[in-house]
Amino acid sequence: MPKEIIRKFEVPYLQVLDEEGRCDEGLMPDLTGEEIKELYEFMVLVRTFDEKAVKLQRMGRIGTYAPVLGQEASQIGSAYAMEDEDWMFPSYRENGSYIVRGVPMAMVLRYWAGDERGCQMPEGMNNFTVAIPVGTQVLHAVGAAWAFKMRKEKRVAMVYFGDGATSKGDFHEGMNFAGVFQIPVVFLCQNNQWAISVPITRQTAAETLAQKAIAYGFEGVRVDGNDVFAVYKSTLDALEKARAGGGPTFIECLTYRMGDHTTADDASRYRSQEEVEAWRVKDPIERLRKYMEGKGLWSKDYGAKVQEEAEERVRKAVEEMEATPEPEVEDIFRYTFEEMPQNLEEELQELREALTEGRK
Amino acid sequence: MPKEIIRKFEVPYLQVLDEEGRCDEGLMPDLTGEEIKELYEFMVLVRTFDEKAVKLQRMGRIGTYAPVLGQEASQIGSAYAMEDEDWMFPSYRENGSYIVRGVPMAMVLRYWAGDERGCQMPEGMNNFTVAIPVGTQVLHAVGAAWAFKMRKEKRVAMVYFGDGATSKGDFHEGMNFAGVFQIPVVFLCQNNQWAISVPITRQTAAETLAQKAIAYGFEGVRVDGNDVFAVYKSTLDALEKARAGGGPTFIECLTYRMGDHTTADDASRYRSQEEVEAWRVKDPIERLRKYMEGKGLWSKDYGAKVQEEAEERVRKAVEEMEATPEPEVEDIFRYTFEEMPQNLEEELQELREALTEGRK
Amino acid sequence: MTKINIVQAVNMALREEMARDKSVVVLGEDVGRNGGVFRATEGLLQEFGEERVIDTPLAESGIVGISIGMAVCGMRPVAEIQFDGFLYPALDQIISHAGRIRTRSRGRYRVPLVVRAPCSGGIHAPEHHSESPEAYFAHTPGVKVVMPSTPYDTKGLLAAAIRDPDPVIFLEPKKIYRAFKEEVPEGDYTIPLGEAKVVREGSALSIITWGAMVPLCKTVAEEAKGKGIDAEVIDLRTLSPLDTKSIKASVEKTGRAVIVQEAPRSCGLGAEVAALIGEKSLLYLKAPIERVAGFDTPFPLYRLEKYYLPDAARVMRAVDRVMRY
Amino acid sequence: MTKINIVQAVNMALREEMARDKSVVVLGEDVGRNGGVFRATEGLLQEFGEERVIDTPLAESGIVGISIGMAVCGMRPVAEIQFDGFLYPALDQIISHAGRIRTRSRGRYRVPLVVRAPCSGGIHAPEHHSESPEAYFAHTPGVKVVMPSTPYDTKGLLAAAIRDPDPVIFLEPKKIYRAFKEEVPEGDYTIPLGEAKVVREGSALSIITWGAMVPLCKTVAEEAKGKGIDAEVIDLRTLSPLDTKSIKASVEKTGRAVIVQEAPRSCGLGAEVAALIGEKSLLYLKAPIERVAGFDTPFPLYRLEKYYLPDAARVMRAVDRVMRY
Ligand SMILES: Cc1ncc(C[n+]2csc(CCOP(=O)(O)OP(=O)(O)O)c2C)c(N)n1
Ligand SMILES: Cc1ncc(C[n+]2csc(CCOP(=O)(O)OP(=O)(O)O)c2C)c(N)n1
Ligand SMILES: [Mg+2]
Ligand SMILES: [Mg+2]
Repeated sequence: MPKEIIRKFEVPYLQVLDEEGRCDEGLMPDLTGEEIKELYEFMVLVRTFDEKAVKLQRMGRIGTYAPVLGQEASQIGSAYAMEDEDWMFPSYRENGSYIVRGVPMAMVLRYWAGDERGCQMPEGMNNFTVAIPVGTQVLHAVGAAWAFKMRKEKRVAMVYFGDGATSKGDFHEGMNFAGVFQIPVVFLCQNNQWAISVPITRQTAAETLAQKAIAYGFEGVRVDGNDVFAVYKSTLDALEKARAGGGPTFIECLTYRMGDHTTADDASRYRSQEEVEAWRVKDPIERLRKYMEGKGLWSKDYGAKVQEEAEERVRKAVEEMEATPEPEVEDIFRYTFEEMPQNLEEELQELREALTEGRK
Repeated sequence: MPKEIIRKFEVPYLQVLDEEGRCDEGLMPDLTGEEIKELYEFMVLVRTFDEKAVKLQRMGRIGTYAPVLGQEASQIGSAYAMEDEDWMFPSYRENGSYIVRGVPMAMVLRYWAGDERGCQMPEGMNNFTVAIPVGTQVLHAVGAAWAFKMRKEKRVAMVYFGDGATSKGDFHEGMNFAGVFQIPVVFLCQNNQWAISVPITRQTAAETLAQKAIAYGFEGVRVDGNDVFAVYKSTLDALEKARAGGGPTFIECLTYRMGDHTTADDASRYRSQEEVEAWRVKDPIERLRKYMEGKGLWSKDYGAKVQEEAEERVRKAVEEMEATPEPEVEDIFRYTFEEMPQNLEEELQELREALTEGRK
Repeated sequence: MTKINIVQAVNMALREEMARDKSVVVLGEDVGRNGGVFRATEGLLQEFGEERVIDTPLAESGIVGISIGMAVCGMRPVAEIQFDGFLYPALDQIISHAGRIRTRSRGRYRVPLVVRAPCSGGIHAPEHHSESPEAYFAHTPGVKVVMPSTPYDTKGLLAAAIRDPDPVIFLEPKKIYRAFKEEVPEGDYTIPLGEAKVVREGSALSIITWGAMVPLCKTVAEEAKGKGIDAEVIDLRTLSPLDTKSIKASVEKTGRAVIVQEAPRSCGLGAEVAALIGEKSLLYLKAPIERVAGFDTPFPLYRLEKYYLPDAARVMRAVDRVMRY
Repeated sequence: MTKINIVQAVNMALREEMARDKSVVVLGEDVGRNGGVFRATEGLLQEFGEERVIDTPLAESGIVGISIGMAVCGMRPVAEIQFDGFLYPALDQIISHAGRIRTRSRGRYRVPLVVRAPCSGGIHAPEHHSESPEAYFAHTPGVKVVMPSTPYDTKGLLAAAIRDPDPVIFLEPKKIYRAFKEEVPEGDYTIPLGEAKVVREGSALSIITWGAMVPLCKTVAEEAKGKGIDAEVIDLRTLSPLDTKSIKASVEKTGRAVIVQEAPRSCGLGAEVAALIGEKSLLYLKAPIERVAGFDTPFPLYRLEKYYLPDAARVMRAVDRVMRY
């Protein structure tokens, strides 16, 4: 049936650094050699941390852990673009972003070791707690950013989530509010192509996630999520736009989850080794390394030193985590409300008595 | 920042009959003179019914009622395109679609008169119950259509909802499933531009609702919702596509709610009379009448007869509704489960005793 | 002092709290231009502007989830959910987040949020507009639940809820929104959350209730007086955490209890009250506790509504049974 | 007969019901290729194909709402919600629709739907993976609620739930998914919904419980025997509608009751059981009923989990108190 066309839309894609480490200088963001080295060092640190965390889980020293492996460029490039006064709202996988944002690694481990103190952010650090229920944090970020806008603060909220999260109602409701009220928020979607065992083709019939932004009347972009420069540049642009009153942006980082979903998962049950290998050559760290080598920013010695320092820092973090005294039983009750109501006093009292009866 | 464009999308618009009743014959759907007259007669009937229902509410003879006024073309054109074996999932405003689908007007009134028997569809009639919680019925339609697909039946489900519903998580989740699984469902959105007092510009930053389908990887179209031919044609195409295995379609009928949101609402509190008047000239019935007059399908006599018959049918429906015996107290309990459990037996027993004590 | 009704008391509390504290914002469907479908927010948009009185898109999980984010970042949002039945899409955000963020962050983040909604039946409304969902919230850790039954209490409790550092679900019995007026002072006062009120003193039995059932129970108590039964009536007001002390004191005085709730009986708040009495005051009981409640069925459309709602007859039967025992 | 555990019993029931009735379909996140995160649906995809074992997008309201539509149109969907804590986004569809469509349509439409989810704590899981949400459902009209505690019961109850003409929320205590095996016959049997089971007969007191607390209470009962206390243990199995008769019979025999639940105490199912006993069997009570329950706090991360969960010590203290009274 012939119809009039009343609207047209486009979905853009950004890659700066290709798989061989070749850079499109025209697209290259404004980064000094020192900054590029810092990005690299963060990526090595996060990967080292991540490997260690998986091992700690295998040894029973922490609980279930959700690895970053493969997504370092997406997490680090984006977090690196943020200002301290911006707020970050993570899912459960943003261990890398947390580290870039200054959260002590010992804290991150403490969280995965089943201790709420791992989410007791140091004062002045604007990182929200881990969100386990997929997509729910999208709304919190929109609300936070709205609060900044109301108070005319030049802050932005950035919210991380995965491809799976785009199927949730809360994602939709948050995106829609952000569009209507021009909220200063950046939606940072790491499309790692899997939601546990569900591939992206089973998650949505849309060919890109970026095009979802069209439904909400604002800008959506897809970037190479294994290209730290592209991620950094897109995020920085989006943050600046938001800070300048330009409203929200949706960024789809096309990347790949190289590890299992969590340490409780076995990805070999549902995806082929070939697929994983095809992504291994797109490794975000190796790509950056090649680029840096070409620019004289990387040498074997430097590489070895960075690795060594990372291991040392992670070792210390593990030590610190494990030296943390056990949480107190009272902590179960203490933080339910600002003031403990009578019924909680009684429940705590009963528990204390049961414990002193010495049966636990 | 220069970027590569990786996807392009377009939003089409369809109008067949303009505000003056002029028809683009190239776009005209395949309808006989008799069918066009039937469409007209339904529209007159629905408007007559609607006016009566509002009056009945004012007189306290039924409860809160949600008028169709202004949306006749959207409801009737779409429902008219359906086959009997297709299923319709309405919101609360589809009194017109119900009537086209053969639901006795007395039943529709009974529902609004606070009686569940108004939703006890006659056997063999594939119309679902009224859905009050906005957007929730979208999922039911997708599930129903999926059942048809599983059983390889050539049926389609069509779901009605408003512009406001597009903000709800359930709308999003339903659209997404429909895209992924290529479900034979038609999403019929009546964008009447208001969700109670909230205008469409406050509901979404998207310039059209049709573009929302892009997020789910399937076709979305906008049609002139006051043009019964355009609505009929788009719906028919979408139904046929679905029946042929082509998956879902989203149709935005651009129309206007001429009345109050419901009889409990006073629209003059939040919108201007000018806006309402600007839409009055786009009236769907008048437009069709002009067209028919030009084609020799309408005369004053015919018009008067149609009106008279409509009034008579509505009068009878009201009579029938009011002659319905009161529902029984037991009905509160009887339909909770197929078999009444002990606790409900006891509750009913206690109620019976309280009632026989004669205090009610 | 002016005499106002409950919905006006809501309005007054909102207005005064917004004037007192810039961080208070009101948001929800139709709360701005339209002043709310019950007019609870009438005039606020004109007084405080679009930035603080926000007509939102139609999305309850969104309204509450976004309010949580605002609250974490220093605002005091008062979200209106248009009707009780539309609280359900927001349950996930309330259960999974509002009630847990303080705990999850070990006190680093807090959620000073109020979610207001009209509740309960009695106004011949459509389906889903007559729900009494308080037990869902009372079973949810980390959120407080309030349901006032008088204009004076409404204002004081809503002001307290808005100032509370934790999330409060504030349910307003719509049937009595305009049922009566009483003197409500302008200006600052609060009624502490967590305190029940003895609305009628009596010695023969304790009728424990809340919301729209309070005036009903007062009527029944007056009627019972004619029969020589001196009933005490307690309005719980705060439904979570419960004022166990007041319940205990009353039942230990009277030795008999009738609990009246509009919500479905099974696992309702009345069950908790009955269980508490059984635990704390068993030896004082001279008769089994009676619960008068809504049925364990969906709330019917309005033709049958009057049979669903606890009424004077059903409450009196329970009173009689308890007294006769 | 083979000996199998609870998760295998779930699997067997699903397999047999799917083979028996073509209208049974299984859907949820990761139920297909991956066989479910607990392997409850393992092998079903291979056996019944992609059309009947469906990996869905990540959307719980969607999964349940769509299943409702399927059920209305003649299918018998068994939806898996991956964890207890992710039932909350589906509450609106369950409360507003699953439980009401039969009533709303005066019997014209029905919803033969099963929503399965692992529930409760004890496996050192992340936040939101240790919820005991049964009371939310037990307070919801029109839905049945089941929680088995043995492999044999699991199979029979799940088969009954799938064949039931009304919606059933089927909660599986994940802590005991693999805790023990017992003989479970292949082939057709069902256990009627609505019937509790006396899992240990006794005369001194009734311990009433369900789910993962059942084995714990049996252990405590054995321990109590050493002290000369002969405890009866009742596994409710169907949590709504409750088997009031069995509860009554037991308590009227023993005169004492301890109710053990993992969910937060306030407004939990234990409150309903206590209230019922108080109403039906007050004169038989020799001591106040004790409730041992989870606390009215969010479920803690795993370091503190063992303190949250009712354990033998806490149950025994309650038993001792009730016996000493
Ligand atoms: C609401 C909800 N449903 C289900 C789960 C269980 N679950 C945890 S992660 C996950 C997949 C998430 O996929 P995605 O959003 O792509 O993020 P990724 O894990 O790939 O980073 C699922 C199903 C959950 N945490 N929350
Ligand atoms: C989930 C939910 N929230 C709120 C309401 C109250 N309400 C009834 S209709 C309506 C507006 C709906 O607007 P729209 O979807 O555009 O449909 P229309 O009424 O214009 O046909 C609202 C807010 C509701 N019924 N359901
Ligand atoms: Mg993913
Ligand atoms: Mg509308």
